[in-house]
Amino acid sequence: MSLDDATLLDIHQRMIRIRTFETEAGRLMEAGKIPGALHLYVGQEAVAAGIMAQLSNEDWITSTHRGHGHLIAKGGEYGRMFAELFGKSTGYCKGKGGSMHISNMDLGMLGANGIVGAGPPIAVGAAFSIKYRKVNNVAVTFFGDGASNEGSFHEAANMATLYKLPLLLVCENNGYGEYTPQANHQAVVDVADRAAGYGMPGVVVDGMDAIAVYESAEAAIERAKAGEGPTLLECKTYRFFDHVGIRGMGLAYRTDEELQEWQKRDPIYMFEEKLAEQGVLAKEAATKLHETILKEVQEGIKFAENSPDPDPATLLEDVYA
Amino acid sequence: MSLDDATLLDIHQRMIRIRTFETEAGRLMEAGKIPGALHLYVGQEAVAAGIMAQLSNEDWITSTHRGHGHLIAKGGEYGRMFAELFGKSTGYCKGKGGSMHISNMDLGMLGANGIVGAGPPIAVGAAFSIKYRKVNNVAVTFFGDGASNEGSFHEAANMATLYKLPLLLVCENNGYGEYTPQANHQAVVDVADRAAGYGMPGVVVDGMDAIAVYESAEAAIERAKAGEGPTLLECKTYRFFDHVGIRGMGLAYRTDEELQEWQKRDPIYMFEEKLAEQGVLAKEAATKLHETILKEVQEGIKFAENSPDPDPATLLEDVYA
Amino acid sequence: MANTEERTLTYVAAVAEAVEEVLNEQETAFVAGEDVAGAGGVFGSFRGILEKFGSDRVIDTPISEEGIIGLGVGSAATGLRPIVDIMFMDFMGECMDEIANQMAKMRYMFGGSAKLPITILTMSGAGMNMAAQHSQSLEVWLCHLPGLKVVAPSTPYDVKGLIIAASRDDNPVFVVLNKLSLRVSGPVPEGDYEIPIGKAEIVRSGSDVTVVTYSRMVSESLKAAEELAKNGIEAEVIDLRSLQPMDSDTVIESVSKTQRAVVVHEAVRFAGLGGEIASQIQERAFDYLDAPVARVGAPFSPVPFSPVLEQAYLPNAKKISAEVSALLG
Amino acid sequence: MANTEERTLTYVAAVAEAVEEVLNEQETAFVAGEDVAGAGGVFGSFRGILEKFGSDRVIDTPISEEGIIGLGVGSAATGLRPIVDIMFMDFMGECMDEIANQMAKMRYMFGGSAKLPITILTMSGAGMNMAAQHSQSLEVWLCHLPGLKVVAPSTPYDVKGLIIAASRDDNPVFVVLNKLSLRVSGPVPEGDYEIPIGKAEIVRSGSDVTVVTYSRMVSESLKAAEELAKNGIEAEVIDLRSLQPMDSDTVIESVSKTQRAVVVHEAVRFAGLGGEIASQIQERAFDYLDAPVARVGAPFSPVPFSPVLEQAYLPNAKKISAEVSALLG
Ligand SMILES: Cc1ncc(C[n+]2csc(CCOP(=O)(O)OP(=O)(O)O)c2C)c(N)n1
Ligand SMILES: Cc1ncc(C[n+]2csc(CCOP(=O)(O)OP(=O)(O)O)c2C)c(N)n1
Ligand SMILES: [Mg+2]
Ligand SMILES: [Mg+2]
Repeated sequence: MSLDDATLLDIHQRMIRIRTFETEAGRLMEAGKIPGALHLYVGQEAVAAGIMAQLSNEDWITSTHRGHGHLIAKGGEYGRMFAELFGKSTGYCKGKGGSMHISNMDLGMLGANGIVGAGPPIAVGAAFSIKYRKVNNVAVTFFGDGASNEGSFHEAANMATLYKLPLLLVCENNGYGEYTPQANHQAVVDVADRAAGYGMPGVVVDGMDAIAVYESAEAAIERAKAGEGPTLLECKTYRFFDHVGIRGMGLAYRTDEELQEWQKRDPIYMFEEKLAEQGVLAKEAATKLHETILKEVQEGIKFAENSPDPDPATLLEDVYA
Repeated sequence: MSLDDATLLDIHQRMIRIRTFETEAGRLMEAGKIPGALHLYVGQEAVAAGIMAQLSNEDWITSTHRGHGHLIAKGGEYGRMFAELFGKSTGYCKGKGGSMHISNMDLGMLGANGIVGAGPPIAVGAAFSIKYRKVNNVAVTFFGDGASNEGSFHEAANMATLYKLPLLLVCENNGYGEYTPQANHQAVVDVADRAAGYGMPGVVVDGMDAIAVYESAEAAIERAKAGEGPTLLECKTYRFFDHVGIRGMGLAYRTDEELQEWQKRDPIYMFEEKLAEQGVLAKEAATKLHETILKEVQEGIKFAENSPDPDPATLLEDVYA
Repeated sequence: MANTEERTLTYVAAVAEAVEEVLNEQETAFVAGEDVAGAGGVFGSFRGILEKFGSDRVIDTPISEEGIIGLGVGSAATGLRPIVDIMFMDFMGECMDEIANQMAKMRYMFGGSAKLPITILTMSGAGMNMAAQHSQSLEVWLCHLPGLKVVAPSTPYDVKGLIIAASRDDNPVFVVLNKLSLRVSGPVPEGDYEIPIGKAEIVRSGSDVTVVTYSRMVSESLKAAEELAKNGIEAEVIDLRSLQPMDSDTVIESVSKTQRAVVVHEAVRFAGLGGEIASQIQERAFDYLDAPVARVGAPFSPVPFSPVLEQAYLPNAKKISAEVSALLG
Repeated sequence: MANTEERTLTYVAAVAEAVEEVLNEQETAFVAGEDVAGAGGVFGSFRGILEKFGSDRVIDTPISEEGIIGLGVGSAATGLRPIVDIMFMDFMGECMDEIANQMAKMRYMFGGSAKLPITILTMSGAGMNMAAQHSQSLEVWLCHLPGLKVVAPSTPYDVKGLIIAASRDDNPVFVVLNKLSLRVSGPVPEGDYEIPIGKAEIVRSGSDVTVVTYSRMVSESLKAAEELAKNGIEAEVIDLRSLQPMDSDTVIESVSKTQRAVVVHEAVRFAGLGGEIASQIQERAFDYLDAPVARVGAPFSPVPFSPVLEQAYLPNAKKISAEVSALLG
């Protein structure tokens, strides 16, 4: 652990914020309080936290249908996020976007996205913009193993290397696209193997280990800012909940044993073990932190619950600038 | 040269047929006798000939905007082909397709295609069909270096390996996509480098050497028929004429020196040198063959010229079965 | 189960039953799409199909819509009869080239030598808080493309009959399903039957106004008609069923009788299929019309997420009856 | 060169001049597309632009339409003002997701927080024997999508003014150009001027019938009007210029006067934009109409290659005047 304590604590906190927010959101959805589809990020926290700990609001990210985790890690406020999930007027998108389109331009978050694979080409645009404006920033595009089979990923990867754009292509390989295991959607095991075909480095990293994620991202960001072009970073991870919601449709597409094996490598648990070991944060302090954050999250829920629905008269607003 | 004489002569003849047809077609286009756009194959003959010499009418191919060469190599008749280029009713497509859609289902030729990259997904379907029907055939999809940047290539390559389809993905890398040199459209030099990312072999072959093409295709076909899946075969080649027509738009996007360097490696010239060397075909006999074929091609032109235009009343036919 | 007349199925179960019929009937038919095999479809449209027909004929694909349509086009052109699934109609944007430039045109471009018996299933419509990218009704994109056929069933009965008809057609046929209708039940005979593609159905007779509609808006229109009847207005409701080819004759005949027409669809009103229908009505029944042909459709905005906004957005019985009343008023 | 009134340019040169104006005016504007830089565009639309503005601002892209639109969306959302080129409108099938689900909806889905000042240039139309995949007029796909604006200039003057207006608009604007018009010349003032998006123009006054059209069909309609005038029929011809938003008021006003209307476009008639226009006319001017609103458009087939068939396929002055005559007859 070469990272300083402040960074470690920062990463830790981002992970807990996600975990707590998502668990509460899942609970609310199953209680019928959140309309529509909700794709939860629990299990994958190390990826968002490890990377976002290094980004500023001027670094742009594109996200996926599983986007709350990214937004929280990028600084999203619980209240406005829950309000969006509830479809309230105080939500980040005034209730017009919901879970699948939650976004915040001020935080450099170019939206969750309901279309698998739609993010990478947009991130290419953001990275191009950074290069064009000659600012010292990066763009990061998150996408899943399933998304790596969309043509859009391919086009974006090629353009990013061609123009040597300051971009990180982060594949969160959680082993499934919806209910289809990776082996049934692609013949390769490592999505990172695709990097060579575009002329960029492909790195496989343990996506349950926030420090490993942090360090590989750090190198990729350095490379990007040095004008050497993009990196494909594949984070091997797992989602602890179902594709949609917590329990989802109850399909038997993966085994309990598999889930349990991965849960043993819970990114937060492992991280806290290390923090305690290294004397950075005692177990009790960690527990305390979980409680504090849970309270904040619950405040957020209250804010959202007490917020008004959008006025139907606003339906046709925001279509055009 | 381990190929038997009959095969060598067969390949040779296919190349001359293409060269002669295309040169005449180009001439006719520049004389204003062929409407629309015409993308000529001259320079790349070794690829079509080396591969098609091994295919039967039950092996399916998809082609590109540069499609006449593929159709001739697959057995297309000059007369019906010229008739199609002229838009005559006797053309392979009754004049409805023209150069960019020339096709013949009986010969297993699923069409030239005006959309760059549209062929590979269709070829996946043809290969799937072969596998489904449990017949001992293959599908071959031809596409350019430029096309290898379309998302459709990516999706097709992934699906082909996933289902272990009997497919050859043949990239005819002629160094340019229209007027854009390869270095300005992708950061890799070998498109074959993309194969590993799908889990299939990627082979680079001298696309000016018909025997080299033949032999790599032979191995790939064997593999495909054995149920081991697709191969990405990259043939390094060059087009001797412009992107459209012979002289084209006269843009200075490549140098005369470059063209001349490649012309020194003219696939037909090189092949004939070898044939003579090995005593398979004397130079005079080759010259004779060129003349015979030119006569046949000219017959074809006459047939096309004397063919009637389509009856305007047929406009709305063939939209539906 | 003997009395087939009375058996009911849900809309989604009718999809699965139709697919089963087709796979039983046609050896060359297979199903491919995202999560259609292992999961039986995310809407349950293919539940049990993998178990019955095995993984050679029921195929999970990668998330590669262009590849999926290409699989359909290439396998159909070479002798198979694919049923491919594009989970949400909104995802057509990913594969419009293979749809518009390959599937729709191949036969014509090839001078009639290729045959493309492809059935494409896809899910349209809003009302489930799925927001802007999972709620669209984009059928006009397809209807504008010569070479395609497009049907849009409103009931479980029509779902089964139209899917069977589509699968027997030698052309590409899009079966545009509706996700808010999935749990709706209705009578569905066992065994096979076809609903002819290109035939509309008069689902309610009336003398005062003709409501021309399709898909889920049929039930909303019928509800509106019941409301209107209370005020003495008798609406004739026509379910187009098939959008391309379109049975304009049935529509014109009805309007010639009622002398008034309202066209209703869930799709965005501007540049939607309603424009085509309304235009045809006034072209062919101008002298019968007592009032302009009215159109009900979604307003000019993406589909909002918020339930409150989505309800304000959606066409419904109330808006339809208001439009009819205004027309007659 | 002082007398700007009389200077003429071709349609395609007007594109290049407009792009030059925009790049001069806006530091954040850049151009990207296939062969736009080195080759100056395959139609010559960008001739000389690379030389004037350099390779940082004029960018050749790979053949990756989804990537190109993504480049536009992502760079626009983060502060640039991209001009992207989709060589042929037919290729939109490759990038309809980024167009329909991202570009058109991002602002709305984000609750108004994103701004997408993107200008998209693309080439439509048949008549050059380019066959089914290089000749389409698919503007209705775009016009049906809330969040986009769509313009379709008919003259060099409009080309320049509309591209400049598009580039100053903070929304995505599609400039649908026409390839058969490329060599047509017309007066084009030097310097910058805007043609307001959303304003139609009456290009010929007349009292007997209103012809509503856009793009290349404006000149065909004017030709038809001259023919008709010989028979004493005075047609008013309206060039919509902007398809979304559409200036229906100008159309309605004219039809209220002429009491007859024919809508003309090159796109396939069925489910084309003409249906929207005709529907609006009869909705808003029903009481003025002496006859049904007629529509002229392409028949229901892909665009054929053969010159003979393509001529039979294309709407033209003769078909327009025949339609008008039939209407008045
Ligand atoms: C273009 C498109 N196709 C299909 C879907 C339906 N869909 C939503 S999420 C998903 C799986 C995505 O898998 P992956 O990229 O691995 O992300 P994960 O859900 O595992 O995080 C699918 C198929 C979609 N939203 N968009
Ligand atoms: C989807 C699509 N985009 C762009 C074009 C225009 N276009 C026609 S040929 C061509 C270049 C193709 O390059 P490559 O694949 O290398 O084939 P080559 O012409 O070199 O044989 C382009 C860009 C097209 N026809 N289709
Ligand atoms: Mg996944
Ligand atoms: Mg090339």
